[in-house]
Amino acid sequence: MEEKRVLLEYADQINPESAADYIKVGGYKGLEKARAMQKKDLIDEVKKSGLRGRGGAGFNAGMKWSFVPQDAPVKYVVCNLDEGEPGTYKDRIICEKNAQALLEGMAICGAAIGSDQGYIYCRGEYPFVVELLKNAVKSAKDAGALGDFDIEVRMGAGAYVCGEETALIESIEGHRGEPRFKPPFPGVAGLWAAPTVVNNVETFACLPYILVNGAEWFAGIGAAKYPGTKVLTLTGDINNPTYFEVPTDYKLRDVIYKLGGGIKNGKKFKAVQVGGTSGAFIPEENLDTQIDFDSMGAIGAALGSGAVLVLDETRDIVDTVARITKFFEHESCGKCNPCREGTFRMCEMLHKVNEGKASEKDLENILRLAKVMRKASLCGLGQAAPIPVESTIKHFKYEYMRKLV
Amino acid sequence: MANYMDLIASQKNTKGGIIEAFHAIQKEYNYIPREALTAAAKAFGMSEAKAYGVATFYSYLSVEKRGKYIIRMCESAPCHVAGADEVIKAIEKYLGIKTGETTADGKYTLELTECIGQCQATPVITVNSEPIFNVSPEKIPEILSAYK
Amino acid sequence: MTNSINELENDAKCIFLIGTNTTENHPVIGYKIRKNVRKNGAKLIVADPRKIELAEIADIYMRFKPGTDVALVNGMMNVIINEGLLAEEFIKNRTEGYEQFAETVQKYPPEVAAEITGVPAEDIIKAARLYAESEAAAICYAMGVTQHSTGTDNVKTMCNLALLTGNLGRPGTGVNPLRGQNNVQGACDMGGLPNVYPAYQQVSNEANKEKFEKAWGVPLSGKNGWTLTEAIGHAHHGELKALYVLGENPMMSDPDINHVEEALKNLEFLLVQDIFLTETAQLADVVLPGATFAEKEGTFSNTERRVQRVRKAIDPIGDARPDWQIICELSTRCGYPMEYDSAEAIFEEIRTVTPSYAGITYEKIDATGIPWPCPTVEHPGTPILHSAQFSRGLGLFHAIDFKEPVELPDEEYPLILTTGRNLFHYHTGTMTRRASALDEHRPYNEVEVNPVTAAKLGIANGELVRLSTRRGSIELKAHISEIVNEKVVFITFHYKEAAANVLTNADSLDPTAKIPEYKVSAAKLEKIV
Amino acid sequence: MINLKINGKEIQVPKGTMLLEACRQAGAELPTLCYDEDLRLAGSCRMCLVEAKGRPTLVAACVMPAENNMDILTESEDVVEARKVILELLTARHKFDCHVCEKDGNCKLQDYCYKYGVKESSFAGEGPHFYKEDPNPFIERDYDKCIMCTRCVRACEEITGADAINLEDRGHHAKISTAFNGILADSTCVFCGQCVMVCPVGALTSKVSAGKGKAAQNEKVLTTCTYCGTGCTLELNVNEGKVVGVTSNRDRKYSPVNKGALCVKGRFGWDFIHSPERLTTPLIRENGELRPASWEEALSYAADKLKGVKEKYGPDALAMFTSARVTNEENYLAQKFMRAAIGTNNVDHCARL
Repeated sequence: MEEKRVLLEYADQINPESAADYIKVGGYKGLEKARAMQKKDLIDEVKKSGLRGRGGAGFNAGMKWSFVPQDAPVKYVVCNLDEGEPGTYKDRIICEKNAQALLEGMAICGAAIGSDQGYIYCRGEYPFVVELLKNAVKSAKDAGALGDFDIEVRMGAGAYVCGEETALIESIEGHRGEPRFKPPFPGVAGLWAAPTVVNNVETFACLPYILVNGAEWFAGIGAAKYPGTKVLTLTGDINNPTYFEVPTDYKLRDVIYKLGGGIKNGKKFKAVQVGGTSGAFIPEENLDTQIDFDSMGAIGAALGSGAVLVLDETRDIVDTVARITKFFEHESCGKCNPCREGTFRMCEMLHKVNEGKASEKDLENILRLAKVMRKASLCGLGQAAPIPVESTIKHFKYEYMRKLV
Repeated sequence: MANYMDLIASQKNTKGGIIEAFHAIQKEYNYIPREALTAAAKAFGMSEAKAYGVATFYSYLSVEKRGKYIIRMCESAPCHVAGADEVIKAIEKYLGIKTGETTADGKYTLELTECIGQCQATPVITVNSEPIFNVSPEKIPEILSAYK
Repeated sequence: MTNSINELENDAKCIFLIGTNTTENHPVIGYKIRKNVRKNGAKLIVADPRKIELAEIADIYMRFKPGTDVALVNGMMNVIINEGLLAEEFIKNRTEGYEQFAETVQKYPPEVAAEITGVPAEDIIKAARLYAESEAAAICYAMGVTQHSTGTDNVKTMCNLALLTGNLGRPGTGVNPLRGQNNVQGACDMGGLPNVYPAYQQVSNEANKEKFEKAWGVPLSGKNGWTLTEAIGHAHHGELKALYVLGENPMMSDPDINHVEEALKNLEFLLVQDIFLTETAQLADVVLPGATFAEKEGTFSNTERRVQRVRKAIDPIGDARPDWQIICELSTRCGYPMEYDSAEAIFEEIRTVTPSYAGITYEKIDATGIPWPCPTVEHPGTPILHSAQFSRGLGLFHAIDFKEPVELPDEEYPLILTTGRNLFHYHTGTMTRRASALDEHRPYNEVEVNPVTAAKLGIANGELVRLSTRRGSIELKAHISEIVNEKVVFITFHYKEAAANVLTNADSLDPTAKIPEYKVSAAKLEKIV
Repeated sequence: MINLKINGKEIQVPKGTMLLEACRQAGAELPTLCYDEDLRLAGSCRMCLVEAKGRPTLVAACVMPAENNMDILTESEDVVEARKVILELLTARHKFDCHVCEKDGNCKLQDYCYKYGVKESSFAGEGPHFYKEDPNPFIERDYDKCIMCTRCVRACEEITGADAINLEDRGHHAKISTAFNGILADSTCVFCGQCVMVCPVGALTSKVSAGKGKAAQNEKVLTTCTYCGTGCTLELNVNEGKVVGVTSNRDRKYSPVNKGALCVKGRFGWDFIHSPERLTTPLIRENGELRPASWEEALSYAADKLKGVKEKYGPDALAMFTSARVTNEENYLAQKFMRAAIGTNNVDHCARL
């Protein structure tokens, strides 16, 4: 099987900052078309394409836009470029290869909801992407490609939780990046309490192509319920640790063995974690699953950010998960009790297991805590933090058992 | 060195832009001096306590003086499985400091970071946000000696 | 207050603070004003010689020269009239005296007011517009307005401003004096004044006199008595022979303490009833131990006229007694028997002679206090005065010209001394200086002095300095701060060790209210060598 | 109106009603730590979680508006388990010294641990340790007891507007702090103690009351503050016949002016009541010195003197300064005394001073 490049079709062939380059390969035609449409028709078109958020929740983009009250005087389009999931860098790649498509996508969203102000919130780890995007915005503005639509680029400062849309909004407002409770959802009261659409880079970048080629074209690519392509980033014990754009009906096994070139150093496969550090660990037996949102959901995993971390047979699962719990302990914002204290204690207990000091009782406590974190945390961070723990205890329990006292 | 008041003033019209102001201050000073934080808080109509809360929330902002070169070692899972632990030890040994510390000469500060999104070339470190790919314990002396 | 406190949090769209350092002297009201500004976006105008805390969040801050209140507000009203921002209907229907008033105000274009007050004309214009154009604007003031030789004029000027813009009788408006003491409102309501019986019934009115003679069963004097400041003067001159002081401390609170001391020592008999051996009690012939608010039943009336319960929590300390019991005992021994079973029994009598309190009972205010007037038991009380008409019918404009304070700085005493309170102490410090935490936190007096003035005098922050006026001098620490300008110094009057009223002037009284000009004395500051 | 089911009971609430209130109306009182009706919602303690059938996660009732057809369970197995785990997480870091804690018996953490049978934490481990002495005479800050409900931060910001404290750091390192984690005296704190008022545990307590009586043992007497003219309602806390502290009643009905908010004087300035300098007996000047006297002696002596002056010089040679600090009843009697008993209108008080 081959890649299917939509977003990355002209990767390395055009200057991503240059609106002129982008226009040469057909750019900004989608926006032109969008602006000629009635808002409702535009939203319907996007709905019809079946485009779903390429971030965490996989929500239908057009549907999300339709919740925005049309009569609000001020509305915002916010791009989430805070891809903090370890092992993920696809949004960076999209920006580095095709930044103008992102800008065009945001402007299309602006046209749909009636907003003339966009924000891109770029993670602090990517200062060079911030520069690139600022140049790209200038180029597009100078070329008149964006019309009245303005885009401001803001830089985060090292907080994974800001990938959560309401935390991201808080951060743009200059606050601590603590998630808000929902409702109200950003579509109703988001940035500076105005209706706000937050989508990630990949979602926005799909829009020009949907507009140009039509909703049906897009809906026909990949999995029916989660159509389009997905950019994946492969890391870990894999021969080709790089990025790929694939249709969403691609199978996990093919990602690893075809595109990824199989396990490094001729070793055997042990597990793969998809969707970044908050994803579930998937054993060999589930490798024939399609990568689309729903298929992954069916095996208790998630496509998430599209990060694919492959572990070979020699890897110590408990050690890896212990490290992952440290990540969440470090990145919890501290607002809600289950996450602030839970990530801390989870990390403590996992390290206890990893150091061979834990008992079966501890393992019970770990599962008890995991369940409550998943059900009781305020935002997705705390809800997802225990997933790697639970999924590995489910699929690789023997690795834990052998470390108990 | 740019005056922090000017740096703050340059962001004054950025709505809610105190974090942008902090970035601008840090770019010059490598940390946020107390007076600068107080001035930024005032400029953005925020209490000093709240501005301090913001500055201490984000890993990349610091209210404590740091070295000229801030070395960050990524320790997220992809780098972890690629041997980040060994690299950290090598850096600590080379600089003679522990993670979180600054060398006595004020030149280097060593911090850990979560994923910096350069996972095509693990393990990765950054020096003043510039990523350096595929590092290994053996390469550390050569890499760091370039930062004088 | 014509209006209620909570309107400052919820209803006022613009608040004009003049001569009130609200966050320190009425902290809880200060919170409410700040909340209204921050949360509801209410506009705030602060006029004060000191750059007080609330000036930080004010839309307009006017640092005016102490004692120039009339000129400042006349300047604002000049703008309001000339820009047509006045409430014509309101003036027509509900006021009188406008013509003459307007004529006087014409003498104060903003440029002239600026010249007198030191506030830039554009700020006066902006403040005038902001106040006049707001849907509901409230004026709040405190002793900064009243403690002047022109105190009465100042207050009338505030009333003029409210009348001119129709900012009376509606929620969020009003002329609102913030009273400095827990029951200063009640003491006035109860007739603790030389010219009125309870509920402000003039003693000089024959009908009133008859009413009270009937109620109290004795003939009464129809002659106005002396005010406190007058009484001190009469003691000095020997016309006052005996003084009964209940819970007051003129040796700290009255102007020119040395003068007060001479006066009190000149008395044949001084009786003091208090909870501590105050500076005044130390001069007494007899001292009677009274009870604190924790040790007795009763009511206080707050600055918004709300009558609220005071409840006994503990028995009086030692042999101390509730003050009402002491007065009864004394009266009985003086040949006029007073017998009440309880504070409530007294209140029941108050109701019969005090129309504004007639409808209030202990039962009704058991949970929530009631703002008077409350004429009948069915009446819910009156949070907002003057909604339909003024007590005199039509609201009266007063034509008021600016007058300079009595004692102006000169070569020898080049600074203006102004006095007041800080957050941590209360009045003469009788209670707060003996409250362990408060006194630990703020144990000594300080003089606030501008950095420029301090530099000129070679004074360092925290240095002990001498502050003098024509009356005397005190030594205290310098606190260098831009809260005051170069020409003004500020001290509090809480500290007996460096008592502010050693310095103040007993001769600069307001002719009507007899209030001393605490806010303006000519002073000099010296380094102690 | 919204129709929903709570614990099987059909109820109707106006649109916009939060589940917390809806549950209350249905007779189910939910536990809360971060919720405070006067402060903006946080939704962070997660104690008021309820199960909304059909939803994958539990919902925090304080921040979730009631929706039509919701089917809510307030004490389901999952809900109770979540509350227990949260309590165990909090107790894992909480310094337990209830026996000497000022809040003993009046502590929400204690109450909920009791209610949910949390005896010890399954998650007890290391720290964090945040205690740092704050040298001020008013407020004890023991963040080793803090449960991070942030009510203090919100009260400081929203009630008082002092903005002295906020959060520092993040995750489990997060703590309540002034700018640069300094002391309150160096911050914008005005020591109003609103933070003490809203703290549900023993993290913030009054230093003035320390050791004088545990909150739960004190009798509370509702009264009116003795300081400025605002007329704030407060509660004198009485223990063994002594005033040992001041708290406030936050019900508008009982605290119409201040709704519980006080200033530093009202909340912490009460111990003059028991000052050793209090006058406890009448005094009479004899040979230039004041000496103790009985009431009978002092009153008779004073009355004789007053009568003597009146007889000799007439009633207008007498005057009285009544007080802006005593009660209405006392002021009434004072002026009545001067007018009726003495026969002069020479009565005034310090209204002007």
